[in-house]
Amino acid sequence: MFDSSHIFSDSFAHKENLVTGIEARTKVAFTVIALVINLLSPTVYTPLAIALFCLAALIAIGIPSRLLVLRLAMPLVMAGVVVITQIFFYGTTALFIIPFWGFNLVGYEEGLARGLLIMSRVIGGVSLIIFLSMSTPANKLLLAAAWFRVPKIFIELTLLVYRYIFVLLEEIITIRDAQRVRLGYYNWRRSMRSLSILGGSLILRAYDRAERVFEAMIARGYTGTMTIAYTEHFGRRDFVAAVCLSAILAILYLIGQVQA
Amino acid sequence: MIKTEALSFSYDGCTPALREINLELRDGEFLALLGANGCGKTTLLKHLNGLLKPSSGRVFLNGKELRSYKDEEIFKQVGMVFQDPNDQLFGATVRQDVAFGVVNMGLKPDEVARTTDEVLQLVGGAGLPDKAIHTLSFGQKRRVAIAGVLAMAPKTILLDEPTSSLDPRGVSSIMRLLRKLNKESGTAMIMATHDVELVPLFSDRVVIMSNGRIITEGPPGKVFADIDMIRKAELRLPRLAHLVEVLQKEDGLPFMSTPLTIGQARRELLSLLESRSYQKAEGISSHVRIGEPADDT
Amino acid sequence: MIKTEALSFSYDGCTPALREINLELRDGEFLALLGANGCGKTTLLKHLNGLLKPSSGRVFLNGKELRSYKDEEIFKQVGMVFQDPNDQLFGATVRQDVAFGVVNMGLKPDEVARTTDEVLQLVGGAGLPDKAIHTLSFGQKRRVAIAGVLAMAPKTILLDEPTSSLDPRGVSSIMRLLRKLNKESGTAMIMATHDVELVPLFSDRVVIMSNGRIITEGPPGKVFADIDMIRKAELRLPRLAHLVEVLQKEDGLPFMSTPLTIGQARRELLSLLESRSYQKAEGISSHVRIGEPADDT
Amino acid sequence: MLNKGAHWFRTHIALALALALGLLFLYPAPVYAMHIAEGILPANWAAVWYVPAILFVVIGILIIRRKTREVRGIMPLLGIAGAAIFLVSVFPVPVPVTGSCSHPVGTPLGAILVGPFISTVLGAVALLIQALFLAHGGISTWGANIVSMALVGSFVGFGAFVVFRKLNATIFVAAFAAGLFGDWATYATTSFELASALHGAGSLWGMFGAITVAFAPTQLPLGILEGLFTGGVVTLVYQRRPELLSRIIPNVFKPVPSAIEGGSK
Ligand SMILES: Nc1ncnc2c1ncn2[C@@H]1O[C@H](COP(=O)(O)OP(=O)(O)OP(=O)(O)O)[C@@H](O)[C@H]1O
Ligand SMILES: Nc1ncnc2c1ncn2[C@@H]1O[C@H](COP(=O)(O)OP(=O)(O)OP(=O)(O)O)[C@@H](O)[C@H]1O
Ligand SMILES: [Mg+2]
Ligand SMILES: [Mg+2]
Repeated sequence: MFDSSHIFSDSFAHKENLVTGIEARTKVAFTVIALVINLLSPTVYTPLAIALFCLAALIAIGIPSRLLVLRLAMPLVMAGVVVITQIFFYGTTALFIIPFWGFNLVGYEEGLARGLLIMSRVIGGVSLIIFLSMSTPANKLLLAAAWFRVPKIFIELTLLVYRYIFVLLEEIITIRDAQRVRLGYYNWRRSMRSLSILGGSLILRAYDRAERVFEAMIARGYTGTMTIAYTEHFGRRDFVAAVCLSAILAILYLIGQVQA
Repeated sequence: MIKTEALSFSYDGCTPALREINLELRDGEFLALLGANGCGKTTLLKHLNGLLKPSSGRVFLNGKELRSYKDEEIFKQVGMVFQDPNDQLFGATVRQDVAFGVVNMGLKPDEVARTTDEVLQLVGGAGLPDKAIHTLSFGQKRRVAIAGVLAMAPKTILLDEPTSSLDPRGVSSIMRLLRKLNKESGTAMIMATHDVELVPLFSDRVVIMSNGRIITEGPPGKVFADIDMIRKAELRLPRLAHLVEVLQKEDGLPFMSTPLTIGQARRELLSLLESRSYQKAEGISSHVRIGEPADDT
Repeated sequence: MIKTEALSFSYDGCTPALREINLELRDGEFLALLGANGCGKTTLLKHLNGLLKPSSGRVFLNGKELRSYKDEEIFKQVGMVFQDPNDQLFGATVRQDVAFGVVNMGLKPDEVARTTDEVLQLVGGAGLPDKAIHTLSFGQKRRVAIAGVLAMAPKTILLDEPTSSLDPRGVSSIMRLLRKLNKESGTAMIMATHDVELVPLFSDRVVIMSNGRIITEGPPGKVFADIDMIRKAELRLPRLAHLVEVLQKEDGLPFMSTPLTIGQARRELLSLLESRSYQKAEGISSHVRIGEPADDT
Repeated sequence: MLNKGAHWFRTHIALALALALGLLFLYPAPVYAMHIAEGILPANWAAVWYVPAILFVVIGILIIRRKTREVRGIMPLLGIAGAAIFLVSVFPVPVPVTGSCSHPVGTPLGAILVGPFISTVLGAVALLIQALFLAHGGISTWGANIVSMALVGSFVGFGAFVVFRKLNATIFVAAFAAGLFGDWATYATTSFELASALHGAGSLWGMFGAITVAFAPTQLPLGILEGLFTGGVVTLVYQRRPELLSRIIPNVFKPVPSAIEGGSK
């Protein structure tokens, strides 16, 4: 995990292209509204249309499809569990029956339909989130959230957390490697011991570093809170983009209604 | 101008990290702080901008005691570049980080933007502003850290080992940047370092610490002439000085002074050769140019 | 013996950090790895003990492919000292930390204790065993980190910038320790470093990397003679070599070779002086001793 | 209702077990089973879980705001602590039998280090970053995830730690209990959240049971691992720098000073 987690989704957001060029607040608003539409959709068509739109856009700006699959895989495993529970536990119209150790397992039609709907919502929802996070740098995303009146302290905290994840990650990787070359992960018992040491060192380091960071901050005039302001300008181009995205939202919404 | 008077300090109340330090940093001066690991360099620097408070003794900034200033007033005048750029860079992007100090000083957004771009240009990071900090290389991080301090336009900058872990090219470009700032804008610098090869080239004055005390100070040429003192402080001579010392001691060759830079060494050697080789003396002496070391670091 | 064959690697699957590296580390050799920040030194070292797996190409340990070994077998033969000793020291006390690897190798408690004391003695840390890690100075931490690796008695040690942030005395004592191990126990060493002054003194062979590639390799004297190559790799010449280069180019003085150590420089200069000054020639030449640099680092 | 659920559960237990075993082998190596993915909860349930989540996060934020006035260095400290909690929650902990890896919740540990309310906020931050940039969890399910992982994990873990310390348990045992119960409580809450939203016309408790059993093979041992991990980390921090712990919970660390052998200070 550690070795691949440097592929935070937003590492792609620093390139310049059509999608990353859309102003952050617009994209945040679009994503949130689309998430609601996705969740309220009575049919599988809206979620699938959303997924199609997002994934197509991401592939168009050159995101490796392997990564998209990777991001979708984990939620889909969970959705799979849910689908199975729905098939067997929900509904009245029997679809199929499997004899199983003296029991009859009954799969229901309504359950299958509901399972598929949930599955499609997962695909649609996850696509939307990666659409947002792969095309918007974390920093812009959070400043946009600040503009939407998310508490400043929360934003400030998240920015700091985001920054120091990378610093600590580097330290963890080195400490873990240092343990490995001295056979710290030779068997399970030693692994647990080495892991505890690693976690403990991480905490101690975090404290020490926090002290030094604080010194560096007050040396540059820090008085207790950071000034967070969204400075980006909302130009004509952004207005056009916002109108287009609104139209897309309306279409996505209508797809669900018409089919129902 | 920063001055300390009988400054002492201990972290835990018993083992002293600084003992009776009397130091003066004049306006526009470039001062190098040398000493073994753990001799107290970082601790001293942190006293000069009030990050640590003396256990006894006093620190003056422009003739007034440091503790009578408000924090902001100090940090506007005295900037500090920390040893590990990862400690210092806490913004999400380069632009945000460099702007941090300026924003805190209360400048308007467009002024902030202008200053930010200017200093990034200055440190050679013009292409960086929108990069996330964690995607920078070590050398780039160092430059951004310096830019963040420069943006606040302090009259004095404290530098804690600004060249450690950098490659030679990186060292030389950072040092040239610092010297330029020092000469052109008259920014006073005090730089803690382990690099004895570098110091003579850049500093007006050298201070050597050992065990929490200042054991000697003066212009580089004078300080490095006292070999015993240098050894005592767990340091070594710059290579060229060492060579000349060996030639003097072992081979009895007469040198006028201990050379620290390549330019000085060259002059010394040429004049030695000249005095020895009568028949070619004139041909060579016309070549002798006295100047700064060229691409020396 | 470690060997790589067309080793390539990239962290994220697109930008390569290593490109087609062919390198051989012979038994008992002391090899220096030079290059700018981010050229791939650390990445290469981590491939030599299997911490990273090549994207393409192969690594051999004693003629057998590295990936056919079990982890334990590799790490018993190939030790690694990391750049930052703080990363490497995770025990609560020095003794506990040094014992970490040995305990994992399954030695009995009394053997562990004996080995621990022995290696601590060796690195000059005989008085340290019961100290808590966080009370050590930087130089002491470095020694303990090396002790922890030595305790496992590897035949090869990979060193990632073992001297950065150390004071000159610390640098010289660590380097002397390493050389002693190399000569006496025949431990092969490969050392990534930025310190061009140090390398020539200790290494049998120098490898220079740039941008993920090996651009040149050979004995120090030969490698540092190619000035353009050195500049291209963002490095610089050692001071003494630089002086001689300036004297050669600017003043047309005839030197036989580019000196890297003080001993070599001294010989060169003396023979130059000898050839020039006819009347005193004999007096000087009797002084010329050819030898290792004395207290040179 | 409960009776009916129990009956239903008995008749379906074979199925549930089969499912669970099947899934165990289907899991990709690192398991994030406890993050409820985007889109799984229907809109009304997603909204319901937001209520307690927002409540506790806001209280946490108010506490932090008050502290920023007293201790100016608290923000960088919390920022870095948050990063540490984030990373702890993606630590690959080896699971003995299956040979695969799983991940601790991390919030019980966080609660011991910074207190339960602040730990809830840090957990919320970590969950947001995971949801956005790693697609673990989601935005509409953020509230539910905050409740199960950040809130319940923090408070149950913290409670267990305090109770066990009051009972004169060693630091290791108390922290082990914190990790164990915090983890299991998180897992139970997640199962409940899933069941309540998905049971439809069927029995809530039946669905709860089925989901619990489905995830039990990985989650039960994982609780023990989390306990061991939390115990190890807290013990180590306590040995090396006891003052860091007593800063947060002054009294809990006093009663049994000799419980841990060989502190270095
Ligand atoms: N936070 C601290 N708590 C206790 N002691 C400390 C602390 N920081 C430093 N010391 C001690 O104070 C002394 C001076 O440390 P300082 O960091 O100033 O040395 P330094 O000259 O900067 O060394 P280096 O070259 O390794 O950076 C050392 O003996 C060190 O162990
Ligand atoms: N964990 C990582 N993930 C992604 N890229 C990395 C990682 N580590 C290093 N790199 C990149 O790989 C290249 C080689 O890095 P490496 O650390 O090997 O350089 P180095 O020669 O050791 O530099 P230095 O002298 O600064 O230690 C660099 O461009 C670096 O940015
Ligand atoms: Mg220091
Ligand atoms: Mg490196």
